[in-house]
Amino acid sequence: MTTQVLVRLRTPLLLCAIAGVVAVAGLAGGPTVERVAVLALISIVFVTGLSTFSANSGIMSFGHVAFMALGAYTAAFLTIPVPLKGTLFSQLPEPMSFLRELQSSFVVAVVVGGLVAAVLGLITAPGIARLSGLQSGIATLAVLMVTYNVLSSWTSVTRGSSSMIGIPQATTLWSGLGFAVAAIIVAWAYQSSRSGLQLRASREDYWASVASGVSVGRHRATAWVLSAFLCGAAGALYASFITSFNVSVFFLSTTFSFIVMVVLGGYLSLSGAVLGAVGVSLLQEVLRRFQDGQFTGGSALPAGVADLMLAALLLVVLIKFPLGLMGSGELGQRGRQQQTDEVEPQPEGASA
Amino acid sequence: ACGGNSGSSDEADEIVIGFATSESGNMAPFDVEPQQAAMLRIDQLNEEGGIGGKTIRAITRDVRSSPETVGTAATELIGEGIDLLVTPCDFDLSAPGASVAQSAEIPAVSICAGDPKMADRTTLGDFVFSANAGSDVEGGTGAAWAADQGWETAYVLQDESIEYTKSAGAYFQATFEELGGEIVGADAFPGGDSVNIASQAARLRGLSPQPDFVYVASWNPGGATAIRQLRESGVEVPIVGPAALDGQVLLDIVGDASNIYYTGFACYNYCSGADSEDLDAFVSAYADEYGSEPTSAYAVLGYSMVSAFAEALADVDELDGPAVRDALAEGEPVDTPVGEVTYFSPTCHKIIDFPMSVINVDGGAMTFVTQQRLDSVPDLGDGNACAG
Amino acid sequence: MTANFDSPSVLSMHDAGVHFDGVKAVDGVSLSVSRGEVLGLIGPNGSGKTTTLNLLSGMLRPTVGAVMLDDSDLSRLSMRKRVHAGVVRTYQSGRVFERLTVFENVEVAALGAGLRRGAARAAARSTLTQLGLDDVADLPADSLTAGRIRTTAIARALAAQPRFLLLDEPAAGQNETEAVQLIESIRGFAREHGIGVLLVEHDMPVVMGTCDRLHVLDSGRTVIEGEPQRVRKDPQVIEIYFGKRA
Amino acid sequence: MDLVIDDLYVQYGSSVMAVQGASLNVRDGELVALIGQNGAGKSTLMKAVMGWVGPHSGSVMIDGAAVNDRKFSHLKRGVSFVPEDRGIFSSLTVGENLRLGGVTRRDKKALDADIERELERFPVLRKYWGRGASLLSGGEQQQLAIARAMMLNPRLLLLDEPTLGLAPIIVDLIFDVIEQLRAEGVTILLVEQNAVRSIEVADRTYVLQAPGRVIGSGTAAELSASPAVVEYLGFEPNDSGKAAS
Amino acid sequence: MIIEYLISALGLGALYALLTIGVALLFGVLGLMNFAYGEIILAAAFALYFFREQPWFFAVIMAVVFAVVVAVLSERLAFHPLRGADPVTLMIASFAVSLALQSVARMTVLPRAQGVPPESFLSQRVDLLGARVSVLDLLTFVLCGTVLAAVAYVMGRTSLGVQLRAAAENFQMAEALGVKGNRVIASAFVIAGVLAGIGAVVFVARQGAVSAEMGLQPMLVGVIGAVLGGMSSLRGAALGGFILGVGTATLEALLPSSLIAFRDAFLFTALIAVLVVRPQGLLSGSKVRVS
Ligand SMILES: Nc1ncnc2c1ncn2[C@@H]1O[C@H](COP(=O)(O)OP(=O)(O)OP(=O)(O)O)[C@@H](O)[C@H]1O
Ligand SMILES: Nc1ncnc2c1ncn2[C@@H]1O[C@H](COP(=O)(O)OP(=O)(O)OP(=O)(O)O)[C@@H](O)[C@H]1O
Ligand SMILES: [Mg+2]
Ligand SMILES: [Mg+2]
Repeated sequence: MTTQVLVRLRTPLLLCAIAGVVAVAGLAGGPTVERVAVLALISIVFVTGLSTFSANSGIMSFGHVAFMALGAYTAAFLTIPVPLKGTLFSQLPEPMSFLRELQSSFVVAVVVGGLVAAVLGLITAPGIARLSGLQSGIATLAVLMVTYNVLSSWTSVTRGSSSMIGIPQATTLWSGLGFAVAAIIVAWAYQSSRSGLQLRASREDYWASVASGVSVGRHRATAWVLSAFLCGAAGALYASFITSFNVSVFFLSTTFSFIVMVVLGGYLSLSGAVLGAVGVSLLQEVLRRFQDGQFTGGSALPAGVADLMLAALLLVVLIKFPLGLMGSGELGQRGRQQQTDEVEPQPEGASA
Repeated sequence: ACGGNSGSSDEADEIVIGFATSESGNMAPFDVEPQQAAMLRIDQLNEEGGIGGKTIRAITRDVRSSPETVGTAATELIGEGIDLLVTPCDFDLSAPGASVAQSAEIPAVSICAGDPKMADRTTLGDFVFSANAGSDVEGGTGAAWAADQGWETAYVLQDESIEYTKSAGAYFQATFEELGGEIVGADAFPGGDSVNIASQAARLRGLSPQPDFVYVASWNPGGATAIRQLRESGVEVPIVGPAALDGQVLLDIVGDASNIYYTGFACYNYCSGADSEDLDAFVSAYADEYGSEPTSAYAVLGYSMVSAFAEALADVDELDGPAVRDALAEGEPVDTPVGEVTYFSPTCHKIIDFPMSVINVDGGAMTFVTQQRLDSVPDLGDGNACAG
Repeated sequence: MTANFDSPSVLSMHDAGVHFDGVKAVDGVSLSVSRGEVLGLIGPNGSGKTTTLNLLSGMLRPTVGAVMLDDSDLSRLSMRKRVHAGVVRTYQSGRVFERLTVFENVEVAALGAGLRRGAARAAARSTLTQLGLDDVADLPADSLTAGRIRTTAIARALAAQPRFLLLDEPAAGQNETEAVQLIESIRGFAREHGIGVLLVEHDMPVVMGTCDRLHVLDSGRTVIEGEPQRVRKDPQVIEIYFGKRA
Repeated sequence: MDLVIDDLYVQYGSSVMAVQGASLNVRDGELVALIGQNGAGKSTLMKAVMGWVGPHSGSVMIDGAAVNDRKFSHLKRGVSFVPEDRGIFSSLTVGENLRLGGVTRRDKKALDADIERELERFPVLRKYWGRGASLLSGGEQQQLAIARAMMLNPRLLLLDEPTLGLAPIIVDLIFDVIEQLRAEGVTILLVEQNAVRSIEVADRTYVLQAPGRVIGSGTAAELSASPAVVEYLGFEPNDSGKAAS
Repeated sequence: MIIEYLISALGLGALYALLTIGVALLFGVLGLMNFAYGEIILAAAFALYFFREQPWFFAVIMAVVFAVVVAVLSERLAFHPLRGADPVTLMIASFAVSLALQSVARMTVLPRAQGVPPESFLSQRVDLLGARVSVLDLLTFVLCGTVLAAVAYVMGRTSLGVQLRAAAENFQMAEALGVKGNRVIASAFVIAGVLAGIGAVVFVARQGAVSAEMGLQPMLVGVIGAVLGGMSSLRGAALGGFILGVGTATLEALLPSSLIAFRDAFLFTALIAVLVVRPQGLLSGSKVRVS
């Protein structure tokens, strides 16, 4: 019995260790590497959040960046120094003017950022609970569209398309690591919880899960709200690291780059998400340096090659491993990882 | 572009400028030409013996239109010992790089950001500059020119998509009213890549009497599309717009439409009538170097920016950050291909008196109308440090 | 396992009917299953057996008639609520949770029935033991052979704490020996926990050997209900179902 | 049509070797049955004959030509297959499924006649002609799958559990059809769970044991002579049924 | 005013319907939610820009050719090796294709937005019931109707449609029955390419601009319209696209200018509401039994 628990604990331990390695690399590698490492840790927080919903429900969400945005804006409201807020939010409508006086610590901002995102999660949960498959994917996209549109147009509160500035830099390697570890533990705990197990059953077969008495909607909603919280926290961490941000960050291109991480690693697996986040962050940095000619002794690659290579890599991985590198398995667990077995070889004659 | 030769050379006789700009990604069109023009100017200066005897060395990093990468690239460049950081043409993209520079006390100059905040020492910090006039100046200049034409009533068609367009619209409106004009109506559209302003056009056409002109506060290509749709739906009055409409693409999109004006940075190759030897020289030098002429007037901003650096740093011996910053902020007039321009002042880290070129689009051709300068930016109460 | 013996004792259907695009798939059928008995539902292909099962389990709502659990009307309850009331079904095609382990497959059903974690694990473990699936408990379900996948599906249904179990062709694709073995273990389970079983099956040895009563459908209508041996000899049933060879 | 399988090994993915060294042959005009427990590798063998799974080693030859050769066309050779999951196209109607069976045929008149023949045989298909095939009941789909396979006028017919989910009376019908086809000279390889009956109708039977090994073959009498086979099957095959019919 | 609004709303609705059909076609038969559809449109739009000096008709033909080539290439290189993969994998692969095509376009032919001058006969207006209606709007309408009818005919009435659906559902079985699977599936991409080409012609005629990012908007319209209308029914998809277009135009006409920036928020809230009430979309496609 206890050995079984230990075996199950291997996954979160290994994942936390990976986050630890990222942090140590950042520590050892100088300021540039440190930046990349912190961003990678923030990505870990985000993708564990995304994967809490996607991996367990099997529904790919395009909307989680909306939660990240709310987290970031919340952190901005809570941590920008009061005097600066006075000028930044001079047009704040009366009922909200208390925001101008608010000031909180970094950790509180991250938690509140997560909570605010979770509120949006709660509001949208009834809809998400009812929808499956691509319809659900499109609904999550709609959540992003609405959030983005409101954030970029409600100028008096959000400063619209104008940047948020002056957020004190508080996310460091250590706090990033701390939150990444916390996020991994939360995500793993949910995945092994009874709600997580039932949700994964519904991912495998909706009708069979209903016939087993699983209330799919309730578990979907639970995972959705929890993942909203984690992604909101990631947003607050992001804001407190980058110190100024613009609403345009929280839109499709960011959504897609997170999806690339999750899908490369394996979108049905928490380990896949974490590995994907670390791997893609690393790859991005390597490609960036490649493109700037840092490896080739100054002869820079044509601009844009990095994007192209990333796309090509994604495609190749998908063709080789349709469910990403981890498939639906977890690090440290026995059993299958990528299942290529299912793909029966094409008869040679067929492609003639 | 220049590669990153990070070989250690003698600090004293070298000025190192780091470019953390977008060579790829969706913001690349805004950065590539100004940066190439800047490189051109650097080469020219080096041939003439550098700045105050120091040669200029440029290091470039492609930030791939991503704000996170800007910060990383800036960190890396500062690690390599640059004296001055050049950030992208866009405020939002510049900001993460500028903040890194600010904390390292290295001046960061956006190559052409038009957002007034870029010039405000209190927002990102006192080491942050923009080598452009800004949307406030552009909106104001458009209003000043329109008032000079004797036009009294204006209609504003506001593109809501980005800060630039919103601020250009707001400052146009304020300046025009300050100058005695009247805004007889305003409408808005969401902007972006898919523009459909049929109903806005219908509302405008229903106005009687028609306004003297319409100010389209927008950018390309959506702004050009909006103008095309206005004309197609039968709106005949003159149309005025800001510099972001500039470029060959405007001509292509609006086709044969006429009576369109915008306040651009310069009038060259695809535009005629400026008759400026300096501009012609710039264009041909650029074409010689890169094989084709610049496609928008943003290029000249990059070129002039390096001239401004040269002017400011000519007498600076110690290249430490605060010294460079103070030298930049001194505000000497600089000779540029479009005329004399005062870049920065101790309170306002951008250009106010930029001689905007009013350009007329008519029947598929662009012609230079006149140069227009704005005396001062009106104060909208939004904390614009350069106002008043 | 906590079979609750003082809970409902009869699952029944009264004059229930449903039609699709004009075809009356089930047309005024009444039947009932008591706890502890096995009712066989047979009939030609397309006679409405699976549809009847769908009506009982809540996959479909009857357009006329009612589904009752003792005196309470289940007709408007969702499938999930009916599971909680003790009416559990299997599917003709197995439908296991392929990427979960066999143990998890069964645990989910126990959780779905409302058991707490510890109780669910215990229930899952004992169910697996009874059906002889212990050795594959930690394997993902999709790595099993077809026969064991089917057994897993049945184990899952048993773990959902059923009072009534609706089985759709559980023995299809099994050879005689395997089929009889499987049905025997279901039978034993049902007896032990007092479960009423509705068995849809075409495999005659299985049907004749297991069922207490047979209910025969044809074109959505009841043909006859009664003792297996009596039904077997009914000329109409032979004509429409068993054929000459029988 | 001659089907020769020689020392065949088939592997799924990198670990599962589902068939290990099976050799069997079906001579022209013969009805051969293939029986064995769940997971013995029967379906895998069928798929290997169709070229759906490649042989790891060994060979599958039809009339002397290797089936996994690029140029081999099952269609041109008249090979027709009813797979165990039926292979019904659920996005097509019953009629479309049936017509698709004859998609390569140019003789539209004759095709219509063949369709008519199957509709006579399986009246339920006529009843649901225009309906989505996935809406049919399990047994109805099975009938559709068999009817569709007949559209090719096969010379070699591969049937994987054709009576799965069918009512006894239809099972009889299917066996009648099989015998009728044999009488017409169609070569048939039949996989069945109903071992007694398969042995009964077949000229010869192969007994397969997991993982895909032939442990015995021949007529009922020959099979009952092998203790291993009898033990595996759990009963002693005999010819009585066949003699009776 | 009202008639003008109506015409412009109907015109936009027709354009959106046109864009939606192509997305729905590939989804309905192949289960492929094709994010690269936008880049197929981009290819066509680029042809319109590249051949802008040539006669308009020639440019249109080249646009369709370009779109078909890109569509078929994407099938060969990306979707063919992924045959039978799950819908999410396919969707993400299409996204990778989209990214790749976009960055190629940006690196080579379209580093920045380019204009395509208006075709004078399209921008003409005719008087209809006292309103000035553009030839372009009328043309969009006719095109949309024709295309919908043609695609519905090919998919529903010809053997190609049947073979296509069969090959998409179970490739091996279809091939065993004599369907030339690869050829048939490629033909679906050809049709989608033609649709994208036609869509691009109308889209570019309205916008006048061509840029590497331009595919995003039409792709979103297509995907959202298809889901809204009911994913596997072509008529439903066309209806979904149409409603999306009319909804957009109506919001622009009705919203006060202070709220116009929130147009998308209203639109997408409505979309969520519709999906929650009717998860299967407005017209749902074929039913599948659970058993
Ligand atoms: N959702 C549906 N839509 C249309 N027709 C249906 C639907 N479900 C069932 N039918 C029809 O109703 C009839 C009864 O189907 P059902 O599946 O209940 O038969 P069955 O008795 O289980 O047959 P089998 O023994 O072949 O499984 C069949 O003719 C079938 O085609
Ligand atoms: N796609 C697959 N991937 C991996 N293993 C497989 C696959 N298909 C079959 N197998 C395995 O190969 C072995 C043989 O399977 P096969 O389906 O050929 O058996 P069978 O004799 O047809 O059994 P049944 O009577 O249950 O149909 C089994 O152990 C099965 O688990
Ligand atoms: Mg049935
Ligand atoms: Mg089999």
